[in-house]
Amino acid sequence: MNQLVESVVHEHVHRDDVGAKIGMWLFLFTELILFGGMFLAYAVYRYQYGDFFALASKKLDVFFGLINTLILLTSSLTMAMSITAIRRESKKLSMLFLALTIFFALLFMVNKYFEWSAKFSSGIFPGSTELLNQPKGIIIYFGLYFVMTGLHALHVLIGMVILLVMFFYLKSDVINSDYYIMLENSGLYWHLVDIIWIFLFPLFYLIH
Amino acid sequence: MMLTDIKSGNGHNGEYIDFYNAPTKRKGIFKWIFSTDHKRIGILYLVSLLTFFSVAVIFGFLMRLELIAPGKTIMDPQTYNQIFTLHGVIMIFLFIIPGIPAVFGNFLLPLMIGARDVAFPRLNLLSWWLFILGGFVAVISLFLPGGPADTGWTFYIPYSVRTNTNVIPALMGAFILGFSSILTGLNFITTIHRMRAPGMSWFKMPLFVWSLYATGWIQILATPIVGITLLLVAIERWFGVGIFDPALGGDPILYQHLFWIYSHPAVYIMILPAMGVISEVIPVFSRRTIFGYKFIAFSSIAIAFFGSLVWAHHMFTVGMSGTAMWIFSLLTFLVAIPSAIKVFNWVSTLYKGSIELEPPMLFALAFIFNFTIGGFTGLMQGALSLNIHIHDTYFIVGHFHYVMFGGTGFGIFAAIHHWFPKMFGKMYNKRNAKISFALILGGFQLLYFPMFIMGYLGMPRRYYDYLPEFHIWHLLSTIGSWILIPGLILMFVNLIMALKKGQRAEANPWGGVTLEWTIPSPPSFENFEKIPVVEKEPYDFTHYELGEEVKN
Amino acid sequence: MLTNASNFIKEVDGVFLFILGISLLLLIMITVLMVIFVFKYNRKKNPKPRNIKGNTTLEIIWTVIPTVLAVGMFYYGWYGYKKMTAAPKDAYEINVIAKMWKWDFTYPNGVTIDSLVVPINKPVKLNIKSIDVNHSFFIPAFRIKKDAIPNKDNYLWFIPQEKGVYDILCAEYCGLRHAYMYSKIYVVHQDEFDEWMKKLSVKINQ
Amino acid sequence: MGHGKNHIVNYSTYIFVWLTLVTLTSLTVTVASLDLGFLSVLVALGIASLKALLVLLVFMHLRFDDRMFRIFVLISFITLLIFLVLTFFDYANIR
Repeated sequence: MNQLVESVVHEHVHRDDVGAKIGMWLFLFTELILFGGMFLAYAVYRYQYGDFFALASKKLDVFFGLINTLILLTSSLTMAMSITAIRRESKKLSMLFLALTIFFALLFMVNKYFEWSAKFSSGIFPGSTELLNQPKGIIIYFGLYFVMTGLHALHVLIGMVILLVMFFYLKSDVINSDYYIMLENSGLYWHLVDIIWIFLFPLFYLIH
Repeated sequence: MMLTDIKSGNGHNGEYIDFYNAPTKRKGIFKWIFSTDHKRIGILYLVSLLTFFSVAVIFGFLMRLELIAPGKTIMDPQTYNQIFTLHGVIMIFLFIIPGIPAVFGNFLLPLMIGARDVAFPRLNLLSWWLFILGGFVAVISLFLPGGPADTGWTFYIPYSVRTNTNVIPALMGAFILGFSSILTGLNFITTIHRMRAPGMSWFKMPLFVWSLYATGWIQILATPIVGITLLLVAIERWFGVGIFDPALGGDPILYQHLFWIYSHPAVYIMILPAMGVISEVIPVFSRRTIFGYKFIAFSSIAIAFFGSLVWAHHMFTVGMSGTAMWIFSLLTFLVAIPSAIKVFNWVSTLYKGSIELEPPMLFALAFIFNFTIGGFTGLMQGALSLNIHIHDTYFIVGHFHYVMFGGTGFGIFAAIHHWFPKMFGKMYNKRNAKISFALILGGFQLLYFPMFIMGYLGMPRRYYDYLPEFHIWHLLSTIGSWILIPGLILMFVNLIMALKKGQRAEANPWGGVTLEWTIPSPPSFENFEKIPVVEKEPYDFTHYELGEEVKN
Repeated sequence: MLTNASNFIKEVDGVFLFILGISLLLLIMITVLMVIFVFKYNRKKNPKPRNIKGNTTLEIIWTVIPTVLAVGMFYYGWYGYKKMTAAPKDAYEINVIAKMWKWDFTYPNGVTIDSLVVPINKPVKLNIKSIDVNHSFFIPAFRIKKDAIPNKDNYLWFIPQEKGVYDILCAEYCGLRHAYMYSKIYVVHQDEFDEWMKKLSVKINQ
Repeated sequence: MGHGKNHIVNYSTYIFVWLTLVTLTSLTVTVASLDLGFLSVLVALGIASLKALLVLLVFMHLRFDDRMFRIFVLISFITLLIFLVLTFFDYANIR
């Protein structure tokens, strides 16, 4: 009887890396569409309140946005290199790249924290009297700004946690040069977070 | 209900233990709620869905009772508004959307494609847990001060940011349920891509599998939109960010767009799997191959695609641009065509068959009838000038229930009766099943048909009270509910009795030819002792044509 | 049905009867075929089925014919709707304000009342606004409806063609007293209308 | 298909892509300071799309994976695009 359970359990966890990757991509599409809904809202309001959006976007610091863009792009690089490293059987290097990725993610969050606190201390946050006295277009711009970058930051946080777990998996050889699909999938997630930011950056910081 | 006899399947070699009795590490209820076996999860869903269904039926019954006469009958307006909201939220998010995929998809998909399980069994269990969590969150407001939401299941802005009832739990519940639905879809798509038995090419898949595939894509590509939309409403209520609140510059119509971008395709999440069920049931009881297999398969994909492009036909009276009006109207009419193709192919499948009117077949034929009426009244709403008149009236309520209850609901009942012997290894009393079918069908018509008439006469929906001229129609409708509900009760009692006292079911009681009928009822834990190799077409009934009886 | 209360009845009821006719025809065809097949090919009478896999000609026929019908239905509906949007320039304009749970009608001379009085056979244009949540202005007898949405200016127009009193209902759910957000429209002769208007303005001026 | 058999991307490829991404970023910031009117939105979104494409194809291995993945990604982006375009049929005409 135990043999039956064993064989069945084994059957259930049979490995299908391609299947796992399909699942991950499908999940990424839901994330994409989730943000897509907000991009849609952004597009509609930008169409309606274009001038106010231009006005409001001047209140954001392009420097913060630019730095964060570069940080995320670099983290994507180290993420991708971490996968190449483990596949080339250099575990140490892979761990180093992954640690760098996590470090960049942290840097992104620190930067975000300073950016948001600057906004908060100048009285701009959802529901603040300062903001409510502004024209409607500006209220909506900042509404979208906080919600979209906020949700993105939440994804960065989740990504950090996932990458941390991957780091320990790497360390304990759960992930190795033969079985690296988990790392690859985490990487896919991380790159998607990057792609979202690639669009958020010009939409909020650059377009005047 | 557990089978103790090891050999209940016929023509099966070797040791066979059905999945109920398969040895597991856990005991009692944990054997179920922590099981990653797709069959157990399917049955978990069945039980939880039917529980929610019963609750929502009770709410529906109370609504009909209130509407039996003008003025106050049994409840005050606030209660009525909350009850129709709960009825909608529970029926939509907790019964019909998960309905067939979660119960029968889970149970049957691996069996039909010759796999041992779905691609991600643990994710599958997580979906169920999310479903229960979402359901819990959605109905928790019943017990909170302020009571459940009174917004209607559509949560239209700005009312949903103004009302003082507990809207946020309902929103969060729907959000969580959305993710449960997404994970199911994701799981099924991956399963269908990766786990088909050797030889089962795309065009050898049963049509139910095709419909699950099409549904999976809608679940993945449309559900996140409503997820973010409902989340934004909640954020609007918490922080007042202005994205939807018109007082802060928000656009209530944008909310409607975002809501219906999901919620219209969701209608196809509800109906497509039911169409898949019908495509399974009809050939089996006609004992012949399905007419136009590829056309039915592709029409599922076409419905999924076109169905995603027609959402704004829910908004023809909000004052959209002229361009949007005609584009969405035209697309709406086009989506009717793949549905029509399906209906014609099903009817043609009866031609020169060898038809036996067993309970599943009765429900399937009633599905075609109801769905056709629902479809035609849908066409009426697609016509712009007519839509203006019947929008937001009981005509819509009638149409919706003809498609969702008369269609998907009957599809679910057909599926329950069709696969009950496979799931539980017992056969129900067919005569009682037929009586319950007659009551359900008759009550259904009396309950919902008057809605078309009073709708056309101008009875708006979501009304607690109404003008005296509508009395007779409401009265008839309420009487219909008194026939329908006993029918439902009889059906469920009959099935529950069958679990206890029913005769043991054979492996293949109906003479089906898809893979799930080749294994014993109920299936063993592993489903297939050896993964089958598929050579035949999915609906190969030629042995009947040659006069042979069923072979397993 | 079959009244002449407004100028849109013909289009709306016309497209309804058109689709209803086709639908009934097809529904009867489908149902009768199902019943005939079920009886004729009953297992007792017809134990041996024939496996017919399909017929491409038939598939094409029942794709093309519904497509043609559907496009026809679309056109008919769109044609009627276009008339509903084309308010004549000389239409008599009345402002409608929707609020929980009441309709306010403001006439060109500034008079505001809670029910609508209009002269017969003259185009009337209603400018519809909401000051709180969504509502929908609905006169079933005239086959017209338009949502009242905050931050949005909507309008509808019609020509009342029969004297009488008709119901105005709110069709978009708007909360507690949604079902009681109810008013009436009085369609009267031009002379009656003028006299009534005069009386009202005197009243207001007092 | 199958694990272990697909292409291992070189570090140098990644670094080259990263350099391109950084260049594009500085380009978009530079362009934003110019006043191109209506075009500025298009240019900014165009550059962003190019960057996203690079990330998708190289960092996310789409270029080296099975064709099915590219089709999937295309389907989901097209869906999103359709949602956008159809919604704008309502907005672009009336205001």
